[in-house]
Amino acid sequence: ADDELTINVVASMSGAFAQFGEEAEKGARLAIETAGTAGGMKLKLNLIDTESNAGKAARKVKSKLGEEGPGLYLGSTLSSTALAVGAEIHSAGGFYINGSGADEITGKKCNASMFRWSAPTYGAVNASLRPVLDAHPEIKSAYTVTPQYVFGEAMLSNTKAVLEERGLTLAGNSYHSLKDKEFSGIIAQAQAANPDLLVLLNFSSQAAASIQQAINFGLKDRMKILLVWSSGLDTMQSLGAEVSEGIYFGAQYWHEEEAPANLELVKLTKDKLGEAPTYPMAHYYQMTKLIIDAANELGTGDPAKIKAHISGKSYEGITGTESVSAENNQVEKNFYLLLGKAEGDKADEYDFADVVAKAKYFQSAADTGCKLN
Amino acid sequence: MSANQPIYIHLLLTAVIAAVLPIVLPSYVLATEILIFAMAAIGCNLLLGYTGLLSFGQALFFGAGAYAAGLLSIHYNPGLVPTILASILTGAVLAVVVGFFAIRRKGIYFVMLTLAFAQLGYYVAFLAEPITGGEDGLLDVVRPTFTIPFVTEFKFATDTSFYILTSIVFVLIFVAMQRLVDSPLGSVLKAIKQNEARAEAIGYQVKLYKIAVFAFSGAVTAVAGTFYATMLRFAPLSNIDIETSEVILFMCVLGGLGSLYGSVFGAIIFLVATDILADLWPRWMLLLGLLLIIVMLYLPGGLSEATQKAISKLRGSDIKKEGSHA
Amino acid sequence: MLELENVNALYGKSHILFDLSLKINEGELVTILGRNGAGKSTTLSTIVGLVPDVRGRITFDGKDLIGMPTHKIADMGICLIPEQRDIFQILTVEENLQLSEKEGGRWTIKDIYQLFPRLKERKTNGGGQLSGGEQQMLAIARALLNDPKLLLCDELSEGLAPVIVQEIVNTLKEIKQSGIPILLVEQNLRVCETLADRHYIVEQGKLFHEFTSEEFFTDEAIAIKEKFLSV
Amino acid sequence: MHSPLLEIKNLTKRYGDFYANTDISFDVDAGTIHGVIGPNGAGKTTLFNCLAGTVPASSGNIIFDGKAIEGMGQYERPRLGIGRSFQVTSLFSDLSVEENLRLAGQALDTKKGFVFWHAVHNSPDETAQIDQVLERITLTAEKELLASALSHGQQRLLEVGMALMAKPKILLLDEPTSGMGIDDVPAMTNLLGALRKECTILLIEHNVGLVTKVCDTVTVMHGGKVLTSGTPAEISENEEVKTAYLGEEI
Amino acid sequence: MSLYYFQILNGIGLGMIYFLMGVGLTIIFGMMNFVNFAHGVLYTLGAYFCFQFITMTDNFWVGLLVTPFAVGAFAYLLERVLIRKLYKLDHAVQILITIGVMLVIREAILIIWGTVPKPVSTPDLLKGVMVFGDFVYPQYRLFIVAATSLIAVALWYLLEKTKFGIQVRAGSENPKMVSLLGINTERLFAITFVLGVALAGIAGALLTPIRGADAFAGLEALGIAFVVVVIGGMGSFTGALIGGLIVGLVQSFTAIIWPEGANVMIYSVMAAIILLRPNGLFGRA
Ligand SMILES: Nc1ncnc2c1ncn2[C@@H]1O[C@H](COP(=O)(O)OP(=O)(O)OP(=O)(O)O)[C@@H](O)[C@H]1O
Ligand SMILES: Nc1ncnc2c1ncn2[C@@H]1O[C@H](COP(=O)(O)OP(=O)(O)OP(=O)(O)O)[C@@H](O)[C@H]1O
Ligand SMILES: [Mg+2]
Ligand SMILES: [Mg+2]
Repeated sequence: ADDELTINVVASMSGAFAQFGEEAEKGARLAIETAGTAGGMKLKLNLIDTESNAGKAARKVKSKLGEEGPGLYLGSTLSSTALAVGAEIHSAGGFYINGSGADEITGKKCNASMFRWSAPTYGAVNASLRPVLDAHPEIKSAYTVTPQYVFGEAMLSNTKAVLEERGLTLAGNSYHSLKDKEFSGIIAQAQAANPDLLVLLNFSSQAAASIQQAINFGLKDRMKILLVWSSGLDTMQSLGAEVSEGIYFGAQYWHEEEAPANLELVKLTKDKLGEAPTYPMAHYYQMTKLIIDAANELGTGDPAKIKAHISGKSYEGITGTESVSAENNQVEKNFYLLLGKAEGDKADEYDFADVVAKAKYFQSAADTGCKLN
Repeated sequence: MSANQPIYIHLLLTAVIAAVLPIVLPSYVLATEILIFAMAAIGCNLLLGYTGLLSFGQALFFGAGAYAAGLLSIHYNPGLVPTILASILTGAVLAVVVGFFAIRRKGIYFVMLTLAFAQLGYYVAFLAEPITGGEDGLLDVVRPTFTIPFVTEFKFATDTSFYILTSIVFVLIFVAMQRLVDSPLGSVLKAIKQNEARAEAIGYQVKLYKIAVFAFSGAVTAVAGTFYATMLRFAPLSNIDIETSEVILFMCVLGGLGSLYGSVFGAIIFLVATDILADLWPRWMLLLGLLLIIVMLYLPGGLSEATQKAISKLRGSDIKKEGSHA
Repeated sequence: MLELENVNALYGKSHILFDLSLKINEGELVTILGRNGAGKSTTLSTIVGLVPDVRGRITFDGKDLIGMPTHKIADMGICLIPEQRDIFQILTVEENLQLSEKEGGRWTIKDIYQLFPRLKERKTNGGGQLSGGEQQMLAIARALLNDPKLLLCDELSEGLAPVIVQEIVNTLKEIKQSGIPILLVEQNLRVCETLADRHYIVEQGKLFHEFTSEEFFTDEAIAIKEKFLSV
Repeated sequence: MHSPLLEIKNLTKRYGDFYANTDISFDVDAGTIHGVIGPNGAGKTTLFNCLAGTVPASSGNIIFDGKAIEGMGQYERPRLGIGRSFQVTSLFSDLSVEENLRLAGQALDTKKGFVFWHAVHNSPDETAQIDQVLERITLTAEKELLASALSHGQQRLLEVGMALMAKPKILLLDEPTSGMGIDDVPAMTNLLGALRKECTILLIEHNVGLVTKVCDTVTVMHGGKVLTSGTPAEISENEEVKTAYLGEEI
Repeated sequence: MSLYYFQILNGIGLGMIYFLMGVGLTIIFGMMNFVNFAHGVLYTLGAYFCFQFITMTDNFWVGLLVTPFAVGAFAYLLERVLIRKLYKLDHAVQILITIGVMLVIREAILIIWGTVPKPVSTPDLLKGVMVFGDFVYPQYRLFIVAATSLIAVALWYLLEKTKFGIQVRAGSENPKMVSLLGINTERLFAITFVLGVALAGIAGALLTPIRGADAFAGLEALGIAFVVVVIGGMGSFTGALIGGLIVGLVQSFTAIIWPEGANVMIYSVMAAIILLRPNGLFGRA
């Protein structure tokens, strides 16, 4: 109907990444229900379950585009899904924003219809590794654990660049495969290299498993540990305070951020859901809100107009001031470095960490290899 | 329904199915996916339903077809027919290799070998990231075109035209495979399923037949993979994972073993049901699991047999079955 | 000791036994004769509770057997040696024996090896690798070890060499002498004639005739044997 | 006068340390019915398995129709003219009687089984052959039935029928009457009598009456070895055979 | 201590864990000839039960000890309601139905405990590490090796040296005949199934301090368990032990040379072993 504006939310509701989808949906729903309408139209949420499978996601989005023409889409934390879905939406002329880890989205595979809210690997590594090194001048060498695919490679090369610039040595690197959950062999390699800092470049359940096992092996007493691409609150919840204490976590979002937009979000989640926002929840909320605000400002939900409007826009977001690069549609926002705290020091059940630093590091569009079309 | 009917009946029936699907379904894309998985389920049925070989590695052939077509079209774009031929060849060759090793063992060891090969394929495709795109999958797959020199070129760029193309290939493959199961080769396969030792004893080189049926199964499944990749313009790594094998197997069993129409209905019902369920409830896989249990427990012949029984009951026909409760 | 009264047995819709009545007394050896498919094996299966749908009355030592699970019936001492022998292929000969040995039973594995030296020779072999005859011996041995109070034998002599048949006949005699009643289903008339106290003839699931061993050679009996057993 | 159709020379079959067949040697003359008897576990079925290629012989030679066949695969032997039935019934139980026979016939042409482009179709010759075999094994009326629906005796006959479809030069029959009713045995006896005109038969039986009736020569096996060979009359007189196998008449 | 020796130690530690994952499967499969694709998710259930009991009682040891019984009780119910109907069916059918069971249990776990994995901390008693030269090895992993060794000995005795073991094997082949010998086969199978599943539960519980409770960990566990059992030979207890150790060592050593290829190596080793040794290293024919 003409008086309705549908926002399509792509999320992994079922399958191996269900833990993201569940939170993500809450975030999007929160934004939509709070706003109710946008640009005079009633907002409607259409949830697309990726089933944690990029092929399924692409097919479902394709079906939707076929049925309803170009529309507004957001979501997906998984690189493969975001890339595939993004290509479909672009060729149909829709609008798409996501929070995935794939640098190609605003790099080599960028296109005019596709935006990324999450900071790229470059930003994540610089914003988390540099402050750790600043805080611990005694660190002379680092060992990296890298998942062997595009995302991991990007994380690794950024890490190497920082280490090189600081004149530190890379004591070694272990790659691992998708779905591996046993890291004891790799941890033994890391032990043998005896570095001052262990940098984990994996994410999600693999990150949790590798940290947990590193700590079993007593590495926390022997070196500093940094998990660059954590999911923030839910990573810490699944590890528990005992494990996360003393560990550095890089995060796209932290609910204790004092930015006004975030205070508003925290209040909303507390009132409506009785919990603190996690990263998936928060960034789906932010992405949805971005679309709603644009529709309100434009008075239309036309994807082409929304793209043009958002590109180059600057606004107050949940991580402070966020701005969208007109060159590659990358949202430039803060990235956080957190330090896990002891159970006894927690102010409330969500207070797992202190913010050590937050910063924005972004490459120029040319450096990312993006040419918008 | 399918026992040795003349070929035009099958042509007609499958054409009707292909024509009706997009009318009753919300989108051409879903209908396309259904026909694609119907082909994959047919490939699986050749092995399990007709020969009694439970392959847990069908995803390997599906994925290989997708990569073969994807890579070929990205790098050379040779057009529709060469692309399909290449994927048939890839699927068949790969299946012969897997078959050659796997059929040396029987029972659960056979199942595990097919699974092991598929897993190997999965991790190899994952590690071969420069070629396959690894975890991100193979992006920007080009849809092959069909050129009639000096006359016209079909691009299949729209969902509708691509569906028509898929339907044509589906009908051809279905009819060819129906022919195969009704042929002398098909009769030997059924004999092998029933009593392998006896088949060998009366003079059939069972191993060769098993490899042959693997080749056909691999080829058909690879064609399905090819259409999947060209439909999405993307070949995801998940094509090769265990879940894909499971899904193909489930469609095949849901529809009914030993009936190609069953495989088609299996694909239709599975995909439509999962789409609807996934929209209703994030924990829909619980219902899927229950469905799987119920079907296997109470409709072991799958839907095709269940409907046949229901039809004959409706007709009130009293097929005499003398105490056959084996 | 065992008594069947008006027993009807059905497999699904197919009715196999019709109002069959027979009984076995203490210490008796009784045979059931009949053509292929007459229902002899079904009668035995019915007794041990392997047929799902049975009507009528079956009692053993005064206890009602219908509806009782097979293992309980076996536990009461009714021991069936089935037609297909059902040797455990994946167990060795010795394990097959160990499995069936009951503590305090009349026979021990040692006795069995004396009775069938062939089994001793093959004792570490898998059950699946035995020849047909060896399997038959093992099946009998197993039954004996299980300390039966009543033995039901289905076509013991099938596929056996004459010497072995002879040995088995001797064994059965011994068993009988030890006081265990036996219900024997046989195709081999000679075996029946040598052993039995009474004969039942079954045809198409109905009991037709009953003879004592003396009556078995009367003219009437011979005529009937010709009719139903085509000898 | 007869040239041997099948020559077995020093055939030995070992399972681990166990010798199931030791140094078996005998000839089977063309056109005869040759019985093989012996106590249970003597190694008769094992011998058949070696001849038919179901298991490979450990050593020794098998010469059939002038060709050494011990190295050939089981599937190749039917085409040379070796047909066999099994001691334990082994049919395609969910296929019709006719289909069982058709499959046995089709197997003779190596290529035919790989034809996938046209539907199954019997030539008049094939149909005639199937009908002829059906008649022989007296199952014409049961043609359309599933093999599993046959009675035990009928299944034994179908076993033989399948071996016949291959137009064998030699037929290996392993206890064709086992488990048959007393009234079915004459049917089998007649069948064997009729077959002797067409092919040589090697027959394992425990039914000594049948053996004496139909066999020209009998080989007695015992403990994996050949005890003796001779005419039925010679055999039944042989003391060694009496103690090892026949025993006293019951 | 050189890295290589250390990786041997670590490989053995891993191997014992994998043995534990595989042995329940091998008992159920080898002895009852029942293919249980739900084995992995029952392992996961063990982890969640353990988490639950620890949360309730605040005591790791209670969780560890109660879990096998709780999982066993669950297995008993499952056997009564569903599994006993499957013994007679084809392997293919068993596989598909137990995949269904796997989906149902996994989704139920997600409903009950939520989608975020649950952490369990190492018991205080075993928090420390053992020092071997330059290397440290967690005491808790040593504890696992010790505990699994004990379980292994007890199981070996039960399965190979008692009549129960023979009964179960015979029952897998021909339950009718077993009941003709006066043995209650229904009970026998139920006990075996419960035993096998309880072992999966123990594995899940023992591993929670290392892996936490993660609803999707079951598939990986199932994969490993199958590899272990197939390498060792279906139904062979010794096979499960050796199979587990082989997989552990392979994984541990690929960590030195080609860590990202661990899975490729494991599956290649498995394929190679089945091709060379048809029934696995210790499989019965
Ligand atoms: N499980 C079954 N389901 C249906 N019918 C059966 C079943 N078992 C046996 N029958 C039928 O019951 C009848 C009697 O069979 P039974 O095995 O008792 O005969 P029998 O006298 O033992 O014959 P034989 O001498 O061949 O062993 C046969 O017609 C047979 O087909
Ligand atoms: N696969 C095998 N492994 C080990 N031993 C075997 C195998 N097959 C057969 N045997 C042994 O070989 C011997 C001969 O068996 P075979 O089946 O040839 O006997 P047979 O003469 O046919 O006896 P029957 O008349 O009882 O059928 C037996 O002792 C048997 O246990
Ligand atoms: Mg009988
Ligand atoms: Mg034999």
